[in-house]
Amino acid sequence: MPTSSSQQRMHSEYDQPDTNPVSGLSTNKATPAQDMSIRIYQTPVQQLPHDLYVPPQAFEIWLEQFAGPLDFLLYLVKKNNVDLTQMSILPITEQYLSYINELDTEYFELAGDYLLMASTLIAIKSELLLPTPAIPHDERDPKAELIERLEEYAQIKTVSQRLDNLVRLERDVFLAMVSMPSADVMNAELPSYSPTLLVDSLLKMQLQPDYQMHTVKVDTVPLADRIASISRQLSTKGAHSFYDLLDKKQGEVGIVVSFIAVLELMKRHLIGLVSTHLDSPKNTDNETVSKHVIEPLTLEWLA
Amino acid sequence: MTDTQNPSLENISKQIEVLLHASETSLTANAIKQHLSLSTTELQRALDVLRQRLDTGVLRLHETASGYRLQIADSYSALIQRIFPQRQERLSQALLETLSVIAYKQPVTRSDIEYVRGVTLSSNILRQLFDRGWIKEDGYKDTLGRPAFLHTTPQFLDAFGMTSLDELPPMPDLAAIGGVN
Amino acid sequence: MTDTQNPSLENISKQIEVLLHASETSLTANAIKQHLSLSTTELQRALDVLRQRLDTGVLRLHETASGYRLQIADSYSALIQRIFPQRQERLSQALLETLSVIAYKQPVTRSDIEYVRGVTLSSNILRQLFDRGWIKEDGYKDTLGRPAFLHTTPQFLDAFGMTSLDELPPMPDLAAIGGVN
Repeated sequence: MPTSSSQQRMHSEYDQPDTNPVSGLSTNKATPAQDMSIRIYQTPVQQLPHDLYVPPQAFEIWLEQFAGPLDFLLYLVKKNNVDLTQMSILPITEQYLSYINELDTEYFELAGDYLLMASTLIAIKSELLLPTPAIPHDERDPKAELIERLEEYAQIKTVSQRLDNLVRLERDVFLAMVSMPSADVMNAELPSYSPTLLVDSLLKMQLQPDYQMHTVKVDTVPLADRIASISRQLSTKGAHSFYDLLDKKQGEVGIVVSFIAVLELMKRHLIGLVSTHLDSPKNTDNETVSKHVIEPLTLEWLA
Repeated sequence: MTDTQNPSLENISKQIEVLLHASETSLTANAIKQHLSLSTTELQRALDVLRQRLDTGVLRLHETASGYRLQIADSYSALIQRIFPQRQERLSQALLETLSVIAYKQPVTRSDIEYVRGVTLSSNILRQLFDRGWIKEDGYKDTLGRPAFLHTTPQFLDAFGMTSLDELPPMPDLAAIGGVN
Repeated sequence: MTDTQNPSLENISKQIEVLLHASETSLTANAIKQHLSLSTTELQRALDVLRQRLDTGVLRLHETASGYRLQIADSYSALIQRIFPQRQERLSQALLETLSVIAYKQPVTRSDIEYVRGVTLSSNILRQLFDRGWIKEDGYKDTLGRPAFLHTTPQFLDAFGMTSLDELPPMPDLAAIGGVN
C-alpha cells in the first residue's frame, strides 16, 4: 500500500470525516476534486509551464515515466538547465507544485509519494518566502537537505543505468538448460505430492507477510506456512477454535507463530471472531465451561 | 577439429544445439525447420552431425512425442542421485506457485502467470515443469504475439495423487482482500 | 574419438560436466573437488579437458563469483534473442534503482532505500530481487522495529558478470552531476 501514509497524513491534517485510510481518496466520491486541491495547496497556480503541459488523462502514463518525485524533480532541474549545487529551489518548486496540482483525484492513489514531496516543497517555499530570521545552526536547512537528496538520487540513477549496461545473464548471455536423465531411470517410483501443496503455495503467494516482519526465527515455523494453512482450514472447513488450528507438533513456537498468523489475517479482514454468546448452545454444558476460565475464541473465514 | 568436410552442416547442427539449450519446451522437427529455415533433409543431416558430436560428451539428443530435447545420458543418473539427492523431490516455492496458477486458472498464458504472481517467469521453471511432463502447450490466445496456452497434464494429476482436476483442493476466495498486491 | 590417452581424466571431465548441468546453482572448485574426491591438480586438468571438449560445441565453461557454470557461447546470443524473445529479461528502472541503492550502500534497510529514491518501496520489487536471489537479509539495524539489513549476494555478482563488489561501475562524483546536462 504505497500511498496510505501520505493519505493518512492528509486525512488527519485536514480532518476528513473518512475514517478508513485504506479505502483511499479515489473511492471517496463525496470529495470534489476542486475542494481537494484547495485544501492541499493554498496558493492557486496561475499558469502551467508550456513545455510541461500534459493533458490530465495522460497522468497515469506520466507517473510511469518517472521513477518517483525525485526523478521528476531532477527532470525539472535538467529542463531548466540548472546547476544542482547552485540550484535556486523556488522556480523548481513552483513548477513541481503547479504540475502536481493538475493531478486528477483519480490518480491520487498513485501519486502518494509525489504529494509527500509536494508538502516538503511547500514547507521549503514558505520558508523562502518569509522574511528570514537567520536559521539556528543546529537545525537542518530543508533546502540544503533536498539538494543533497537530489544529488544522491542522481548518483543512484546514473549508476543504475551503468549497472544496466553490464553484460547480464539471461539478457545478453544465456544459461544452457538440459533435462535430467529419464525419470524411470532416475527414480523407480517418483515421489508423490499432496495437492494441498498447490493451494498452500497460492495462499502463501497472496498472503505473504511484509518483509519487515521478523517476529519469529524464520526456520522453525515459517509464518507464511501457518498463514496459508490457517486460511485453508478456515475457508474450507468452517469455524475452528484457535486450539484446533494449531499444529500440535510445532510446540510453543507454533502457538506464537499461529497467533501472529491469526492477527495478520484479522488485520486483512480475512478472518473474524465468531460471537459465541448468541448462538452456541454447547456452552450450556457445564463441564466444558468449567474447564476453560476464559471462553475459547472461535475463528471464521470472512472473505 | 574433426570433420570439416561440410562446415555449413556443422554450423546448422550448432544452431540446433543452441535452440535446444535455450528452449523452455521440447522442440518439434517442424519448429526447428521453421526457426532456421531448413529443409527436411538438411534437418535430418544436421541432427546426425549433432548426435555424433554429442556422443563425445554427456548429453544425448532425446526425441519424445512433443519433440527433441537435450538430456543428460541415463548412465549418469546414479551420480546425480548421489550428489543431488533432493533434485527430484524438492519443489521450490516459485515452481509450486507457477504450477498452481496453471492448475487453477488454466488455460493461461505466460503473461497471465506473470500478472498473477507479479514476478517475471523464469525460463528455468517452465522448463522444469515441461520436463516433468506436468504442463503442456495447447492452443493460442488470440492476442498480439499469439502466446501459447498452458494446461496441466494427466502426469500432473498422477504426481499429486488426483484422478481429475475436480479433486484440486478448493481455493478460498481471495478476491475480497484489500491488502493483496 | 579424439584423445583417449587419459581416459580417466576424460571421465572426470564428463562427471564435472554432468554436475554442472544438474546443479541449480554455480559450483565452486571446492564443491566439485569434494563431490568427486579430486585433488586440485586433477580438477584443473579435468577442467582443461572439459574446456577443450566444449569448444567443439556451443557451450562455454564460465567462472563466476560463486563458481563454475555452463553457458551458451556469446556468439549465439543474437540467435537466442531472435527466436526466444521471452528469455530476454528486462528490468524496470524502479528495480534497477532499488538494486543500485542496495549494491552501493549496503547494508541498507527498506526505509534507507525509500529515502534515497523518494518513493515507497513496493513489495513486488523486493520480492523480485529476493526471487532472483540477488539480495538477502542479514542482521538488523538497532533502531525501533529492528528493521533487517539488505545486502547483495554472489548470485547478483554472477548475473551482472562481476566477481566482486569492487567491479561495480564507478559512482559519478557530484561535480559531474552538478552540470546535469
